[in-house]
Order: sequence, then structure tokens, then C-alpha cells
Amino acid sequence: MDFALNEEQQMLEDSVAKFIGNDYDFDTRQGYAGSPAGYSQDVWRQFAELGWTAVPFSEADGGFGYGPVEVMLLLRLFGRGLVVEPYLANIVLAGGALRRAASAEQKEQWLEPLIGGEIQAALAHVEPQSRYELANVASTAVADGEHYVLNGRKSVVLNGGNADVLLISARTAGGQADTSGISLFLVPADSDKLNVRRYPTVDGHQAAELDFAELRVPATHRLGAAGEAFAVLDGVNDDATLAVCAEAVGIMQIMTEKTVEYSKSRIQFGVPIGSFQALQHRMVDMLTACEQSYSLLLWATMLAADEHADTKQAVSSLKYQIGTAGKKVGQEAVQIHGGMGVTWELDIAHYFKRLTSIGQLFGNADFHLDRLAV
Amino acid sequence: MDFALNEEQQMLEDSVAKFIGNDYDFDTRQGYAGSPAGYSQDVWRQFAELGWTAVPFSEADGGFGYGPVEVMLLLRLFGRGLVVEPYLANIVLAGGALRRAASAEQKEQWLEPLIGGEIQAALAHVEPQSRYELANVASTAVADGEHYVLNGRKSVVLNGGNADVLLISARTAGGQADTSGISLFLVPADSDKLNVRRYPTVDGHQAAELDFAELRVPATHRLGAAGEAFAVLDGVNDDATLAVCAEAVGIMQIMTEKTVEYSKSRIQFGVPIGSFQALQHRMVDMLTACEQSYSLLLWATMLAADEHADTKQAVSSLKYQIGTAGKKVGQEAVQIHGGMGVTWELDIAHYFKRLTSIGQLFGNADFHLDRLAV
Amino acid sequence: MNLTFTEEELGFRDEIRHVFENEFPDDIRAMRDAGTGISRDDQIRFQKWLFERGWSAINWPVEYGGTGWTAVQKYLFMQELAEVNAPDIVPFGLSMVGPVIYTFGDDAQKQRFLPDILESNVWWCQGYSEPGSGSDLASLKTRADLDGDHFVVNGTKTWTTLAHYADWIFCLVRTNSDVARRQEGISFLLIDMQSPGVSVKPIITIEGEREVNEVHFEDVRVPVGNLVGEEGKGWTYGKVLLQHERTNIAAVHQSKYRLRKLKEQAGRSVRGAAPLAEDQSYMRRLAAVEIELKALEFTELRTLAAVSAGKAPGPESSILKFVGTEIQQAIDELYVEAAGYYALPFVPEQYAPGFAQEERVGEGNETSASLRYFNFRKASIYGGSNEIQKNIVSKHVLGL
Amino acid sequence: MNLTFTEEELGFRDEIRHVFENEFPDDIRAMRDAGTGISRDDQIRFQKWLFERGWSAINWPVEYGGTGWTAVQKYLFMQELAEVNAPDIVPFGLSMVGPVIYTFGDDAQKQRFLPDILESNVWWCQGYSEPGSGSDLASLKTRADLDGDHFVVNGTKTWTTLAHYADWIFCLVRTNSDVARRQEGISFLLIDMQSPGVSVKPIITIEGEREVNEVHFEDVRVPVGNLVGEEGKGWTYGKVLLQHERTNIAAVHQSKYRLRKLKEQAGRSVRGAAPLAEDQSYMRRLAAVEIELKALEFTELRTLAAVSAGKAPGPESSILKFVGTEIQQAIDELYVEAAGYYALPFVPEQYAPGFAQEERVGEGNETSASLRYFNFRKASIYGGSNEIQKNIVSKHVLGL
Repeated sequence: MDFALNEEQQMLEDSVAKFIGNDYDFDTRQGYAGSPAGYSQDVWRQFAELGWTAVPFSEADGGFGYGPVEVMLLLRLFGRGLVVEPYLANIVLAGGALRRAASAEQKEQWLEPLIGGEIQAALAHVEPQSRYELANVASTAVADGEHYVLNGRKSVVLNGGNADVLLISARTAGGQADTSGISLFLVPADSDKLNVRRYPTVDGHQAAELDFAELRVPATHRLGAAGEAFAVLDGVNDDATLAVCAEAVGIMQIMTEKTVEYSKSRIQFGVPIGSFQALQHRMVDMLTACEQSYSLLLWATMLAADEHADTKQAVSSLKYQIGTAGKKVGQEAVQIHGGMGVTWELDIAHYFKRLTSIGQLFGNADFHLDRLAV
Repeated sequence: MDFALNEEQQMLEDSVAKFIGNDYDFDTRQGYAGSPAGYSQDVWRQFAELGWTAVPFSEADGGFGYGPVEVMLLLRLFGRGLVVEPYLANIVLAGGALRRAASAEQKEQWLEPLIGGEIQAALAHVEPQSRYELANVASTAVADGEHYVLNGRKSVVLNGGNADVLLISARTAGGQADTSGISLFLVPADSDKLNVRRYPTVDGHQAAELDFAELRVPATHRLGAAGEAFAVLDGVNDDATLAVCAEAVGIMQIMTEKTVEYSKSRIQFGVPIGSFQALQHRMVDMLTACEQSYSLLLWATMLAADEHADTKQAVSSLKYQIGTAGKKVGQEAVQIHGGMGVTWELDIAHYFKRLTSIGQLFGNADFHLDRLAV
Repeated sequence: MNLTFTEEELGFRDEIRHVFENEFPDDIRAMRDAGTGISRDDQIRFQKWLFERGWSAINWPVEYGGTGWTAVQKYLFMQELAEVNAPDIVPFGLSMVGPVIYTFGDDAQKQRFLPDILESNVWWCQGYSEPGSGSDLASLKTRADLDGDHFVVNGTKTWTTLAHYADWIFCLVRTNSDVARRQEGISFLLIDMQSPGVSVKPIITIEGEREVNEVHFEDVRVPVGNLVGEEGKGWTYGKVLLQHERTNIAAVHQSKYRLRKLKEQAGRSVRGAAPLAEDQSYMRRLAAVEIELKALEFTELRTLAAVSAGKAPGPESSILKFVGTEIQQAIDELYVEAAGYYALPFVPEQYAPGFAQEERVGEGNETSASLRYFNFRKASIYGGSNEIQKNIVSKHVLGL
Repeated sequence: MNLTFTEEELGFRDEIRHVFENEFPDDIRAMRDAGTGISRDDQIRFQKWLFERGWSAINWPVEYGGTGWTAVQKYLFMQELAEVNAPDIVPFGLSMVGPVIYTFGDDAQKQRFLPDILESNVWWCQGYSEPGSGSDLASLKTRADLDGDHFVVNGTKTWTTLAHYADWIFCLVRTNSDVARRQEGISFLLIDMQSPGVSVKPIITIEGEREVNEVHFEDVRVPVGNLVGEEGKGWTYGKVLLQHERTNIAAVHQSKYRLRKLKEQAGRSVRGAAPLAEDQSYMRRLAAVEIELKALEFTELRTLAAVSAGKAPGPESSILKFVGTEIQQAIDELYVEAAGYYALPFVPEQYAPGFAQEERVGEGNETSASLRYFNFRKASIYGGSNEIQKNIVSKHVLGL
């Protein structure tokens, strides 16, 4: 039972904190988010040079052999910095699927350049009807000689518009909600018959809708065994949920700090609004929500690092907490900032929007509480 | 659309308010609750003389032909007075069943003296396993010549220990959860084979556990048609739910008033605690909960008076509101009273306990919200 | 005590409904249903449509063009208005400055301003808040100094809704700084937005739209004839405005409409998946909001009944605003939860008229849910934050 | 950063567990499981059982009879203690006055009082609150006037838990009224309850039990040797007490035990009806409390880790008390909801030893749920109300 960081972890956290503190203020972030790609390629290359893109990968795969704890350290600080560079989409989602399912050749072709920051990738799994049911896949892939023929649609594919390669899930067997029969395919973005509708998201990130009809994919581009992709997607989904929860905790913490600071400087009726007891107690509740959320984040992350049997329960507990406490902290931060809290100009509004997005990603609070209420 | 009381209603409300104000202070109430019967027979006779026991009954049955609105006026003020006399058990529950199901002879024998305040009655329907499922009846009644033979148990029979006659539901046909096949029987309290375990309830009222084995009841004591009692019980249950909600609104209102008054007089740190903004906003929330609950009470009561098709939906909406808002108001009133709020000596504790009981009667908040969530 | 409407009231409602069903502009309703923002011209066209039927100022006295309706009639009208998903009536002219002018203005001002407000010929905006004074309005600093037959106005107003649409602005300005109470020395002034020295700077709000502005006044010369009522009495007049916002302050009818639409949406199955309506947890949440809304509807009806019975509005009226906004925001959250992943796409352009349907993202309007949610966080902040509302109830109702 | 316990820690836990499983008095556990109140004698027998194993004062310095355990060891011990549903250790001697005496008392006081506290030979109670001073403790009025080699004590203490069991009481008394700050002039005095002039009057609490009392002092003569530390420094000493309540302040282990028992109960079917565990709404509520409790457990573990690493407890420690009591009260509510109609019967007598089983009302202990719920509303009021706790966090953590 030890909450302390080891030396490598401490160095990693310090370097991320240094980057956020020195090179990533809010105006810079807004500039990157508003650029054509929606993020900074330079910053992304920097992440690769610093080795941050290699964190969750084994040394055999060209990574550092780190795990959930190190990813948590990165993401919590990315939350504080409101980082828009697509770490979740490239490293946790696409990288997580490649790490788990790709063959040696596929890793050499796709994972190495991904870790190297040379290509962008995206995992295309969610569909318009699937909501949070991971196994609900209506897209189909039919074997045809040395190829598969894919038909279907994919929803809100994170980083989908920037990706050089898309990891598309499709059903090679089974019924629409079966866990078995789902396969994953590597599809270059410039493939014929692949239609990508890109758009920004409300939190300053990028996503896309995909649709594909009679899209032909070489059988060699299948990731892992046919029909066995659910376990891969399930593992990736847990990693990604942990990652966005770490980001959310960072956001909740800085929103609380900024709200307390604002309440000390904002004068109304001749006194700082932070002197009003009703607001004081609400800010104490915000702090409490942060502390409790951070505790669950540590619990769930350490379980995941141990590959403990309770990991899934912990991930759902954490996501429920983030969905509820995150909403509360975000809404209170905006409310206590008053009119300023709902302006585009102030960072508070953008933290709030990111928290809202995270609340809807990978299962909302209700979904995860239902999973636990048995 | 009219919220005003007519002349008769205004007179009724005034007379009840006068009684509560002049003849029923808290110490008097505690005396009645602590007496052997757990209520005052004199006060009960007074209720009968004033005609309050006749309110919901038709003129043909010897009543005033009043309805839900008048019962609401009575019960809301009974709530303010924390009245322990068994109006709910005798008039709304037992009387409601007799009014709906009894034959002319049965009414003459049982309803007339009940309205006259000469006898006490109780409806024995709930069972240890039934929780809030009205149709879940495991007790059985088997026809045997001119008699029925009853076997079973009944739970928390309100006024059961004081009742001269018990209205016992038992299954003459069907499965344990069927709506059809339930019958009601009039059983004198002194019947052979009827075991009555009386006890006080946490709110200063009285109840009892019943069990009966091979209890023989004349067929002439059956209320209404065999196996058709569910509709009767369902109607009575709605009336009773409305009645306790009216009582709860009265309790919530007076608890809020008393809490506001206390906060003006209780000095801490040299000022009244009512000057602390955190408490001010919480007392505003208490007031809001009272106003919103009172609004739903009026809505549901007026629908019931019109025998409107939405009555059941309104009753469940109201009971959910009382279950949630009532708990909140009660807990806040106790909390803001501090140590005094948890002493037997102060009325606040007893209002709180009655609100808690009402929350568990006739379906708690979850039960009623589930009924609406379709 | 009963719930039934009289024959006359039902007849009145049916007439209103008939007109809305048969004469309300289809294109405006279509834009509303599609989630499309309403342009300045369409907003004016809508309000003129109401004016042509005598419905643009239902709360005004008959002599100035009001209806003389009973509280119940007004309630029924607002209900029918919500049933066609009509735009909100811009309040600044018809609900705010109009009543101040016919209550405190002189005959010249009445004749000059009221008809154009009634007909929506002139677009008004409100100059109350300032960068330094939000909840603490009395600390406002904008000055109006008398210079001959003109006031010279200097200062800045902020959060000015649709100032970039407005022809005129009504302002609270300080005409006297040498006063005992800060509420004194404040005057109510009408200013032509075309006056030299008036400039409007946009404020982009959280969801990315230009809805509010900063309005700067630099040596703006305003004829003394534009002063409403007495100099130094502006604070009193400003507060009187609030009286005229009672009807529909809680937006009960709009919330009922939105909840019903949400239930319809939740009942629809998307591509063979189970409809959201089968999710008990979601439906419990929805039912709880519906209960709170039903309670609010009757709390408002009790207020209207009290007012029309000549009584002063009771405590229940004071809670209409903050409960009403809390419910509107709770409904916004339900729409976001229903959208799921489609709460993320930021595609406001697709709700503009003429956007290519094949480019649309998401089912129906689900991608507009989060934008509405973000934007409407303002509802518990502006017009006197919910904290200020609770302070008022605490002081004036509970006597704390 | 990892969750695993060391071999040594696991070995320690197993030893403790072995002792509890094999040596803990069966009759005491049986009374606890049956919901029976614990008598004075049984409480003392339980605490002496701990003493005999060196476990009665785990937080005390070794020299005075403490354990010298690490934070993790203390955590594991408290966990095993909860697993046998042990009674709470009465805190007034072992957690409160004991630490004050060994920190600020003189040698005579240490020799005279500490051994009897450690062995539970003497029952202590706490004299802090007064009728006029609840949250505002510094306003206390009980006076101790010096008269030769005695103090003469006059005044009233209230909410004195189990004073009718107590042999001694430790009090905060005013020895000097002529002070600048009210916190000055307060002294920490030890008083024999047998002293002439001490009288104890019961206060019956909401659930009908005698748990607290009013203690009156009328010209009670107390030897000056019973003054702990310096005259006038009592306020400082009193605050030091709080430091010693860290461990288990949040009652995490008891709450975990009660939640597990509740789940077992909810899984049982009563006479053929569906078990409560099939009620999704109820189980969602239970799961939400379980999540909050898990979070609190790790918030407490983080605090213990910080403390044992020599750091001052961080902000997380300040919230342990009010979150802990909120969770305990939430669990009480879950038990009441589970009881349903059986929340009503008021039959405390059936939880006394030797009550006739055939007379019992309700399944298991369900009729005790509401009594515990009522009684435990005190948890958010006493020991510094949750409002006071939030004021402290606001001031000392947020700097507001």
C-alpha cells in the first residue's frame, strides 16, 4: 500500500507539469484548437521526442513498458492544461488496439510510426445505434477471397478527420449485439469507398463520421483473429475510460482552484464574493468532490496496474463519480464565475465543455451505475 | 380552475384550525400518545360530534357527502397538530373499505357506529412479504359451508390493537400476486384463533401484528363479492396516500416555520444563526420544497375529487415528492435545530419521526417513481 | 376548489388554438422545430403577426393596446403559444421599457414610443449591468451629466442581449453621485443607439454565438426629454419592471413542450436498437423532472390566482424564477444525456436554413443539445442570479 | 504507487484476525449482531479484553502503553475490529483525556490517571458543551474560582454522553473572565463525579433512550492538582484532542461492514417474494453509497500515508468527518428503506437480552433501523457540526 511515485514516475510528472506550465497557456491552446488540424503537429512531435507517446507500450513494441499509473499522471495534467493534442485517440484508443491485437508486421507498419509521432490513427467503433453497448455492431465485413468487403457507419470517431489510418470494427459473424463475431480492420484514410465527414467537437477536439459501402480491405489488414475483437475493444475501452477520468480529475481540480481564486478577487456589495458563506460551503463541496474523485482515480488505476479482478467494477465506479461529481463541479464553477463563466473568452467555459464531453464518453453515469447495481 | 374554498370548506378548516390551536398543544398530544390507548377517546368522541368522522361518507351512509378536498383540509391541519387520534385508520382505511364494499346491513352494523365514534376499526391488508405490492396476499380464506376458514399473517396493522373490528384481506382464489381472488372479511377483535400483538409506532401512533390459524368467519362477514376486493383496496390505498401526503405537507410547513423562528432566536458567535447565509439559502430550499409539495397536493386532490383518469399518476407523483422533499425538510429542520433537534423534549423530533413513517407508508419514493418511469 | 375551466375559458382557448393552428407562419415553426436560430427579420415578423391579432402585449392596460384578459386567459394563451413552439417574445420593449413608459413616462414619451414597441417597429435593448456591477446593480458607474438641455453619457454597459440588433437602449445611469444611499441618484434614460459616441462590441458566449454585447458610451448627448419620470428615481422604476415579468417567468409551457418532445424522441428506436424509453434509470430521471415541473405549474397557477384575486403575490411567486430555470437546465441535461456521443459534434452551421441535409451530423437535432445546455447555464445567472433570488426570499419572505 | 500490502503487513493482519476469530467474546458479538445495546459492564469487559492484548490504546506512545504500529497496521487492526462487529471503544478516556494527560499533565497526573484509563478501570466523560454554547464553544460560562488549594466550580454542561456511567469528567472551565479573547482564560480540569455538588440529569433523545445528560456543578470543590497543564491554556489543550481522533474518524470499516450486511439482507427472499436485491432503483442507491464509501476509504488512506510520511495532514483529512457521517447517515436511510412498513414499530425492548423470541416484531433487526436512523442524526451535529467543519475547511484550506 503505497501512494508515492517512484523516481521515473516523478520525473515524468515533473516534465509534463513543466510543459503545461511553460509552453501551454490557455491562449496557446486556443490557437492550436483553432488551427486547421485542430491541434499542433509541432507539439505532437515534441510529445514523441519526450517519449510520452511511448508510455503505455512494452519495450518489445518500442515503448517504455509503463502502464496505467503513468498514463494517469500524463492525462491528469493534460486535463489541467486542457491539451487538445490527440493523445487519447492515437495512443490510448488506436495504440491500445494495435498493442493488443496487431501482428509483428502490422506493429512495424503502424505502431512504430504511431509511437514515433509520424502518423495519426483513430479507432472507429461506436455506431449511431450502439450508444454505450460495446458489443452492438451493425457494420458488416464479408470475406471475399483475399479481401473483406465492409459496409456500415461509424459515429463520433475521435481524431477521425486527422487519422492516416482508421481501425474499423465490423461484424464478420453473429447478431447485432453478440460479443463474438466482431473483427477489427486497418483501413488507410485515403481508401476508396470510405467517406469521412470531419468536424470539430464542442470541447475543441476533432472527430468525424464515417460511412463505407462495398469498401474492400485486404485480409492481411485484419487485426487479430476473425470475430475475436470484442476482448480487445473491451480492454481498450477500460483503458480509455481511466484515461478520460484522469483528465477529468485534473480539470475538476483546476476549476475548483480557479473558482476559489476568482471568489477572492470578485467584489460585489463591497466585499469579495468568497466571503459569502453560502458560496464558501459550496466551494468546500467542490473541493470534497475533487478529493473523493481523485481517491477513486488512484484506486481504479492501481487495480488496473495490478490487472486485478475488480478493475471493471472500479472503472465503472470511477466513471459514475466523474459523471456526477464532474458535472457538479463544472456547473458550480461556471455559476460562481457568473457572467464571465459563460464567455468564450474565459478558460472556465472550455474546461466545462470538456468535462461535459467526458461525461458522455465511454458510458455516462447512469450506464455505469446500472452496471454496478446488481 | 379555482383554488378558493367554498363556504362549508372554509368553516371546516376554521373549526379544525381552532381545535388544533386551542385544545391540542404539543404537551397535550404527548399525554394522549403516552396514554394506554395511545390516543384520547374524549378527543375522538369530539371529532364525531363535530362531524369530522363523517366527512368522506355519502349522506346515504350517514355522512356529509364530502370528498378528497375536505379530507385534505382536515389532514393537513392534523399534520400541523401532530394529531395521534386514528383518523387515517378508522375513517380513511377501514371506513373507505366499508363505504365501498359493505352491504346495507354491514354498513348499519359497522359503518354507522364507526362514524358515530362508538367503535374502532382497522384494515389488515399488508403482509410481511408484500412490501408495497398491493396484490401480494399470501393469507388464505377457504369456504367451508356457511363459513370461511382464514390462515395467515398481517403486518403493521394501523390501529390494530385498538380496533373492535378488523377488515382482513385473504386470498379465496388465484396466485400470491394476482389482483383477482382477493376477498375482505369483517373479523371482531375478540374472535377465537385471532392473535393480536399490539405495539406503539415510532411516530406515537399504534399498530399491531396479526396472525390467525384456522380462524372461522361467517360467510355473511365477507365484504363485497368473493375475490373482487382488489379494486376496493386499490381505491382505499389511493385515498390513504392522499391523506398522509396532506398530513405530511402540514408537517413540512410547520417544521419550516419553526426552524426559521428558531434560527432567529438561537445566538451563536454573538449573532442569530439565521444570519448565516448558508443556513438562509437552505431554509429557502425548505420553503420551496413546501410550496412545491403543496402545489402537487392541490393538483392530486382536485384530480381525485373529479375522479379524473390521471389520478393514479398524480398520487404517485405526490407521494414521490413527499418522500423526497419531506425527508429533506425533516432532516434540515433537525440539523438546523442542532442538539435540541434530536431531543425527545422538543416537538421537532416528533414531527421528523412522523414524516419518516409517512415516507414508508403506501409505497416509498422509489416505488412511486418507478410506477411513473414508463 | 376545482381544476375545470369554464365554458367561456375553453371557448377562448379553442379560438386561440384555431388561429395558431391555421395562421401561424409555417416557416417560422419549421425553423424552430429544426433548431434553427431566428433572424432579426423573422423575429420581427413573428411579433408583428402577434400584433396584428392584438396579442403582442397581453399584459398591457387596454388603453395602450393590451388585452384585458384574465389570469386564466393569459395562462391559456401562453400555453397555445408554446404548443406551436413559437420563439420567445423579445422582452426588452414589450415587457420591460413599455410598462415603465406607460407607468412613469409623460404623454409625449407615451405617444412617441409605445406604438412602435407595440408594433415591434423599434428594437429595444436593456442597459443595466456593467463590468463591475453584476449582482450588485446599485454600484453602477455610467454617468449622465446635465449640459443644457442634454445629458452627456459616459460609461459601459455589458451582457447587453442583442444590442447589435437594437435601435434604442434603456439605461440606468447615475445622474447624481452625491447621495446617501447608492440606490439614489440613479435615473432611467432612453438612448438612440444611432447617437454619436455609442459603440457596440460583441461578447462571444460559451457555445460560440454572438448573443450579448458590451455597449460603450463616450460623451453621448441625450436630450433631457428622454429622461423617464423623475431624475434620481430610476432605481424604483427599474424594480417595477420585475412586476411585469410575472407571467411566464417560469417558462412552464415551454418546459412542458420540451419534455413531451423528449419523450417522443426517447420512444423512437434508432436502427434496431432498444429505444431510450426502455432505460428505467433515464426514465426515472425524466419522470422526476416532470413531477417538479407539474408542481411548478401549480405554484405558478396559485400565484396567478392570488394576483387576479387582488392579493399581493405570495411567497410562492418568489420561487418561480429560480425553480423555473433549474427545471429548464435539468431538461437541457436530459437532452444531452439522450444525445450520448452526439453531444460532442460542434456543428451549429447545420441548423442554419439551407444547410445540405446529407452533411448533417446526428439524428434529428441531437447535436444541438449540448449547445443549448452550455448557453442556458446563463439562465441561473442573469436577470438576478439564483443566489440573489434566494437572498430576496430569505429577507422578504422568511424575514431573515 | 501500488495497492498491495507487504508480507509483514499481511502476516500482522492474519495474527490479529486469528485472535479476533478465536478469542473475541461470543456473547458480545451475539448482542451486537442482535442489535442489543451494550451494558456498562459488557462495554468495560470488551475494553479490558483489548487491554489484555495490548490493543486498548493503539495510538498512544509506546511508553504509556501504546502499540507503536504503523498507519497501515492501525488501519488493518481497525478493519479486523469492525469485522467482528465490535462495539465502539468509548473515546472519552482512551482517545481524549488520556492523550491530553500524557501530553500536558504532570508526572503525578500521569501515574494517577493513565493506567486506569488504559485498563478501563475508570469511566470518563466529556464536559465541553453548555446549554448556551454549542457550535460556539468559546462562549462557555462554567466558572472555576480559586479558593485556597481548590477550585470552586459552578455551571452546567450538556450533551454529556454516558455521564450517568462516568466516574470522572474532564471539563473546559473559565478560570479567568478578564481576558481579551474569549478563548483565553479557559482551563482544563479533571473532576471526580462523586464530588459533592455534582448532579446528573438525563436528556432523552429522539429515539427514546438515555444516552446524554446535563451535568450540574454547584460549588464543587476540585483540588488544584486536578488542573491539567497551565491555567488558561485549556482551549489549546482541548483542540489538541482533535488530532488524536484521526484514526477511524470516518468510521470507514464499520460502514463497509454495515453495507455488506445490508446486501446480504437484501439478497434474502421473504416468504416467496422477490428479494429487494432485484429492485434496480434500490440497488442503484446502494451502489452509489458504496462508491462514495470506497472513495472515502482511499481519502483516509491517503491521509494516513501523508501523516506516516511525516507530512501534516492535507486538505483530504478535513473532509473525513463530514463525509464519513454523511455516508453513515446514508446507510441508515438505506436500512430504513429496506425495512419498509417495519420502519414503524417502536419495540426497542425486544433487543434487550432475554426478550421472548415469539414476541419479536419484524424479520431480523429491521425494526431497529429507524431507531438507529433517528439517533444518528446527531452524527452531523455533535463533535463540531458539519457546518462548522465546512467553515474550517473554507477558512484553513481554501483560505476564504
